[in-house]
Amino acid sequence: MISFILVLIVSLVFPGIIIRTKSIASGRKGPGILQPVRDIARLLQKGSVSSETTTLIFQVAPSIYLASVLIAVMVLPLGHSKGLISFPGDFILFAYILAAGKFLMILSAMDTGSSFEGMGASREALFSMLAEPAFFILMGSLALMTGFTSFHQVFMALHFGSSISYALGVIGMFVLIMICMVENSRMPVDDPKTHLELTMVHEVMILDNSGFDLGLIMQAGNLKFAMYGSLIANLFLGDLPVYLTIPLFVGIQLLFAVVVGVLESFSARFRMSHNAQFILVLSSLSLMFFLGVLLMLGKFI
Amino acid sequence: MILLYLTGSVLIALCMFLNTNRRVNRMLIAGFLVLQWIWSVYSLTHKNVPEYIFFIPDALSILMTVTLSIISIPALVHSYDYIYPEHDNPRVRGIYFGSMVVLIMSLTAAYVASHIAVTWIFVEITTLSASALIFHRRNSGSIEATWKYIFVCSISLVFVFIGILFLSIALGDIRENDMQYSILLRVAPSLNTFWLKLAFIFIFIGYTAKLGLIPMYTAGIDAKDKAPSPAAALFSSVLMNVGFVGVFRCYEVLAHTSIHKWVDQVMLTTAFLSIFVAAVYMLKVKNVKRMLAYSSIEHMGIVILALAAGGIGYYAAILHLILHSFAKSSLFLQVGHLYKTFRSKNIYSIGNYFRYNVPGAVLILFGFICITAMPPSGMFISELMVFRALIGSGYTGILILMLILLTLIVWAMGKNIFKMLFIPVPGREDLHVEAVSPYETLLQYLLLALVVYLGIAPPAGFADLIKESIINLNH
Amino acid sequence: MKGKIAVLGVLVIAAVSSIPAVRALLGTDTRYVLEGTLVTGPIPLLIDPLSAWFILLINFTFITGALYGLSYMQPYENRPAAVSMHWISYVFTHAGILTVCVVQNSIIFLFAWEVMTLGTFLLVTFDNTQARTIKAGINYLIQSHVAVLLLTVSFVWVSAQAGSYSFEAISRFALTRDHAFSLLLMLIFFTGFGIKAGFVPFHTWLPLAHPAAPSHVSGMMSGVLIKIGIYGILRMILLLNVNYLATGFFILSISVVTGIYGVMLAIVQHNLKRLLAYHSIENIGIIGMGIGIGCIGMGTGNPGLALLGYAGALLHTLNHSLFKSLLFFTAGNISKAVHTMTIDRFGGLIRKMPQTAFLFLIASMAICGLPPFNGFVSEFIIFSGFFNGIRETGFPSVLMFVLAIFGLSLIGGLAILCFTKAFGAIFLGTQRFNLEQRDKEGSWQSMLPLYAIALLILAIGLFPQVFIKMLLLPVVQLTGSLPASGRGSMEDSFRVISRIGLYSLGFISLSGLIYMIRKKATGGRPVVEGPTWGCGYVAPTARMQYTASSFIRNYRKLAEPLLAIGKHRKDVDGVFPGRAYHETHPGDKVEEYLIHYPLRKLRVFMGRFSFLQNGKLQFYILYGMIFIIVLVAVPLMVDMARLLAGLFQTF
Amino acid sequence: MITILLIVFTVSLLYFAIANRLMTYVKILALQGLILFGVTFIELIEINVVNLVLILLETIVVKSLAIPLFMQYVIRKNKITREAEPFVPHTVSLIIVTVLIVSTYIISNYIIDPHLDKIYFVTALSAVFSGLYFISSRRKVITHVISYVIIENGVVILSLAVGNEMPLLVNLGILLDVFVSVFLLGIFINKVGDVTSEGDVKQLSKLKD
Repeated sequence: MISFILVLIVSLVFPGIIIRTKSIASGRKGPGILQPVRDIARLLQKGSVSSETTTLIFQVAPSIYLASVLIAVMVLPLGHSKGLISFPGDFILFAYILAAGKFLMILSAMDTGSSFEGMGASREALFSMLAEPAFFILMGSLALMTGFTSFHQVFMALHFGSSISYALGVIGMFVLIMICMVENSRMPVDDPKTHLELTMVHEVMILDNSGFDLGLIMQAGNLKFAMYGSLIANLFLGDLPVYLTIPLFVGIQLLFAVVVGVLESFSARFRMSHNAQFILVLSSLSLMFFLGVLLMLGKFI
Repeated sequence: MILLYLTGSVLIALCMFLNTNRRVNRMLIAGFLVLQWIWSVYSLTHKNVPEYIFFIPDALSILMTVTLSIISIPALVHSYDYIYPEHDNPRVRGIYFGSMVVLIMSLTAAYVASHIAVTWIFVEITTLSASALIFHRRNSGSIEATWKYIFVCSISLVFVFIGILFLSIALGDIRENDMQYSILLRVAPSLNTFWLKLAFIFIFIGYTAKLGLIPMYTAGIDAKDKAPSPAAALFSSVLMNVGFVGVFRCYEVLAHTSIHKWVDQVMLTTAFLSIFVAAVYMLKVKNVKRMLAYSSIEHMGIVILALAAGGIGYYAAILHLILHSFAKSSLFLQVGHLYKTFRSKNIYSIGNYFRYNVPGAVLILFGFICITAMPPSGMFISELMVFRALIGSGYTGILILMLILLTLIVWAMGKNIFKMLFIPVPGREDLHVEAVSPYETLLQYLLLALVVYLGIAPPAGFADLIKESIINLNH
Repeated sequence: MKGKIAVLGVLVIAAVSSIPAVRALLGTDTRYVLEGTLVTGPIPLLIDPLSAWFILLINFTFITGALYGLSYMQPYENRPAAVSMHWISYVFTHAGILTVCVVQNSIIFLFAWEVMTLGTFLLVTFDNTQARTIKAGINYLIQSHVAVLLLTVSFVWVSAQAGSYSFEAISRFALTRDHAFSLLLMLIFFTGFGIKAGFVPFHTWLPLAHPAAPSHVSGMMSGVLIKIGIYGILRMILLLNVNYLATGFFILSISVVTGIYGVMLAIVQHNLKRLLAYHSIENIGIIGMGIGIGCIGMGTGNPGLALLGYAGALLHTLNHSLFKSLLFFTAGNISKAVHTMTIDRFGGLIRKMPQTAFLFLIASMAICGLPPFNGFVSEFIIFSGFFNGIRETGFPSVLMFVLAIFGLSLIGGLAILCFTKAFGAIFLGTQRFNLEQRDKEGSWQSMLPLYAIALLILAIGLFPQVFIKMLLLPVVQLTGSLPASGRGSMEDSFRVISRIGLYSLGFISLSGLIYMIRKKATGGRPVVEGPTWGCGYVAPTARMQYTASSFIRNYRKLAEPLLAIGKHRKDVDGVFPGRAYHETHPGDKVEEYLIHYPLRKLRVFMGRFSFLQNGKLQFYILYGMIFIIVLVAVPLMVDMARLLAGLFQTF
Repeated sequence: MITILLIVFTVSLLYFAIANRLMTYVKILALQGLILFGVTFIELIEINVVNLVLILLETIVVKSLAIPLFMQYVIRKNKITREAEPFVPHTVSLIIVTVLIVSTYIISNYIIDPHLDKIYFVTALSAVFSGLYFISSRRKVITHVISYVIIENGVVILSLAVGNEMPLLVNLGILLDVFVSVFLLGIFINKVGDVTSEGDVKQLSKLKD
């Protein structure tokens, strides 16, 4: 419950912080922290332009997308307090719900019959497809490490004791961050700033959405950011008391946002054709994580 | 009784040669069928009662005779449907039916004969009468086929005779100079194996001409191709059985001697090679009748394989033999219709038979299922027993190779059959033929039904007869 | 008319068989022994929960298939003979499949099996004046024949050892003989049934047979026929209850390969039905994973694992039979409307046939395993099986499991890619070629069974607990030889599953809510209709939109080394370029190397011997002479060799 | 005496191998018939009249008169060229036939059998095998028939080698069969001559796969 509300709140400031960081990094006086939220609010009040080729799918997809993200957020725990949805294997639901939303977004992009959006859709489908094994193997190895299969229990039982476990923590965090970047199609994979349709992934998918729908989609994107942020946070919170967790959580989220901003302003985007390899690297990294866990538990016979 | 039967049928044959009237001819046919059945029933009732010195209707001969009598009905009946709507020349017809009768008669006698030389004589007579049937169409192709058939068969029968002579040399050692099978069975263990081996080699190779195995199967293919379909139906079923009877009786004798193992190995090799050759040509031939002929080679290979494998294989061999006779003859009879429809035996010029003659096409479909031993064909049961025998006697390697070959054969046969049944021939879509009445296919359906019935639910009497006919081998 | 009679027959058979099946699922098995004949021996019939489960799903698919077939076969009334044969074999196939599920005597089992095979063969070759169809049909027939031979050999082996054709003989075999033998037997059985089920590398008949067959037949085949293979494997595992661990590892690994390979090839297909066929292979892989987990659970004596595995496998069997038949039926609607199956030629069909599009969407989300549909439930069970396995088993199997997790998640992602491609290219966007449209949408009679299936799909997705309850007995039967301690873990894992349905419901209602809000909010606002934003280009044509092939181009580049994709291309060149094109022909490497290549070699080898029947009499005689001489000479040679050996020994 | 006759018989086989005119073949047949008569007459001198008559019929009438004359008639009627035209050169066939004879001799060494004098055995088997060899090495149909008769002669000698003779009836049947088959073959050569210009086996190889 707490986590849900917190994520909702954080999601409002998250993009603002990123943009702020970037502007500072590039020596500009950027917009206010809440500017993105204002944009979304404005969008929500606007009318919309829609293409003749589109059909009902184009209309419903954004709502379902947002719903899927919200459900996914509900799964997340925070320290002692479970998420709204918590049961053994809930992260499977987490992944598949997100996939369902993405499925419809891809279809809505195809619905416009535009070559650019098709391009974006195909990239989105391929990349997220490649990212999924990484996530599952990561969760599998966490399950192996802790002996539980729900976010809440896993994170509760997570202890970092030995030196190897710190290494594991770093790897896990890296994988999670990168998955987050892929899912939100941010920096190393895709750059929202470049307004060249041929090189974009997510932005080009939603070229034709406007007004309320666009607002929904953007808010969903922000939520996703915060969601992955909270995953990373949970990785470190463990079973601290609540009065510690909440500030820690917020802190980590903000730190994450800053990190993303820094990353975006000081690194360059991959060539589109290299993305696939990069994402596959994540899977192998998570395999490393798994082997590390085996080593840690001494399960090698 | 047997003398009555022989003389009677010879007389009927003579009348057929002489007579030119169509109705009389039909009556003669009916009369002969009655005679044939009387004899079968009589032999069934007087089992193992010696007829004079040279004949004993034992279990095997009874099985074979009844099979023959069953198949001869559609063969003779269909002879009218296929050949005599076109050129109905009384003389040719007389010769045809006359030699048909002589063929059936001599087959019966050869089954029943209890003296190795008497069997030989009647087998030789089958060669002569069969060649008359092959020659029926009197064109260059049939002449060639006839020529080859007579020549190869005569040579092979000379082999058989040489074999018999060696056997009697072997008998010469002990003062026993009558070559009844019963006596041979009794004295066999004490005979000189050198002569026995020689004898077996010659007899076996001689009979392969009738049985349709390598090395002498060659002429039989041409014969089945060129003979009219009803005759071909007999050739590919009961005429092969006579070869089997010859081999089987000899095998019975040798099974009691010290060279039993050697005999098994020889037969195993031959049978396997025959299946291989059949597969080779199955992949090659484009002529329906020749394709069926090669499939007969394959099945005879399986039969002899079963015999060599022993155990339950003995039972399987005879069962498979009988079922194959029914299935194959029914297919050949249907090929007669096919030929009537398309005026060709070449697969390329036959197509979409399903459109012109539905019952016939369905029959070919079922015939294909039966002959390739897919369930519910009864031959599936017999092949199952063969597998079991092969596994039981430790010939697993042979079994695997055989399965591969059988699969190839099914594939090749299936391609051709379904091409003929379904895919229309370009340029011949508008083919106008007189519709074949479904009744003409009825008898063939009955034969196939027999295959299924005898395979799945054999009546006790039938099974007992088979068991009794292999009684000498289980020792 | 004939169709109606056939439907009646199917209904009667279904009714007769369903009653005992339901009773079995409620806990009372039906046993009956026919006395049989000399050959077969007694024929025990048995309807236990396992066969009951399969009987029910078979009946459902057959009924829907028949109802859909009624309208599908309308255009062919001008071929009465073919149509009647089609319906006759449809009914026979139904009877045969049910018999296979019921009978416990190997000979009758093989008979029923073959009746089923031949029936389906006739169904597949309905459009039998096409050489292509016949070719596919024969391919199917021969591969099934190989399967039958393998089954026959293994049954014969059993009967030769244990002396009976009844199924108990198999378990007796397993008990009395060495375990290595029963493992070998299991492998032979698996190969035989695997050909039917379409496990890689025995899958090659599927992608040929399905496009050739009429749509309701392909729906039926891919819905239930290949499941019979699964049934056989489960039955054999049940009978040969030894060395589970080895079997489990084998099945799990081959299933992972099957799943990945199937979906990898599915993506690059151009023919819709071929694509669906390859997806059947993929789903067989998923089912196989479930079975593998189950076996490993049995082997390691871990009831919870076994239960999850078997439950997932069985449930996915049902699910796949539902959404796959629905997909094929909708494909049938499409092919009836526009007479092609080439995905790249469609486009914008959703306007012409909205109902079909809607049903196809549901089915494709289900097959991707997305909530709130049934595919998600079974994949969830299998996934949790994997995670339990990782938690609770030792080192080697852990690696196996993590590979399986990798495979299954990859499969899920690729499936999404594949079906976004299919749905997007077929139904969305604008029409690429103006194909002549016969009828917009099928009559309500033809749509009715489709809606029924869709309803069931959604029902399983939302209320899984009901079906899980039905699954209880079969799973308990499969894990019968384990201590009942694991039942508890089963209970709570099933409680979890019932909650999944709840959350899916929540998902639906939440998105509904948001959509409502959207409607309210944007109610009064202006909505400007305009052309799709062409990024500045003002004259976009239908030909410009992303095609299916271009949609998967990036993937193809990745996967090319693993697949055999033939390409023909002509690039744009010169100042006034001519017509440029680029074609890809997805091939199947396994088929090439496992079937075509050896077959070619074999034929060449056998061709060498075709000089024998050369028509020359001299040769015919020579064969005999050579044969005699060999037979006479060989023993003499042996004797001489002995003689010489003797001589040498004397010196 | 018998030995001499049999040796002559064997030599006739060698002569057959190198002869190159059909008429010579026919003459050889007649000669072999006479030899057979001699052998049988000496061998079976003490047997009853009926059997003797039978043997006479079989050897003199059929083998040394009827068949050769008939062959001659066939050759004339079909205007078959007089040369034998074998596939293989005479020297080779001579060598092969010799080898055959020698090998049969070697085989006969393996026999330990008091009731059989091996000279019969050797002659008979060498006749049979060289007959087979002639069939497969000659081109003309007529030569096939002639070689077939040679094989038959070998068989007769073998049946003499068998100490105990067949029952009368059987013997009769055998005789009948040989007779019929040979004449049937002859008739067929005429038929072949009708359809094909020349009694040559080349035209007779259409039926093949």
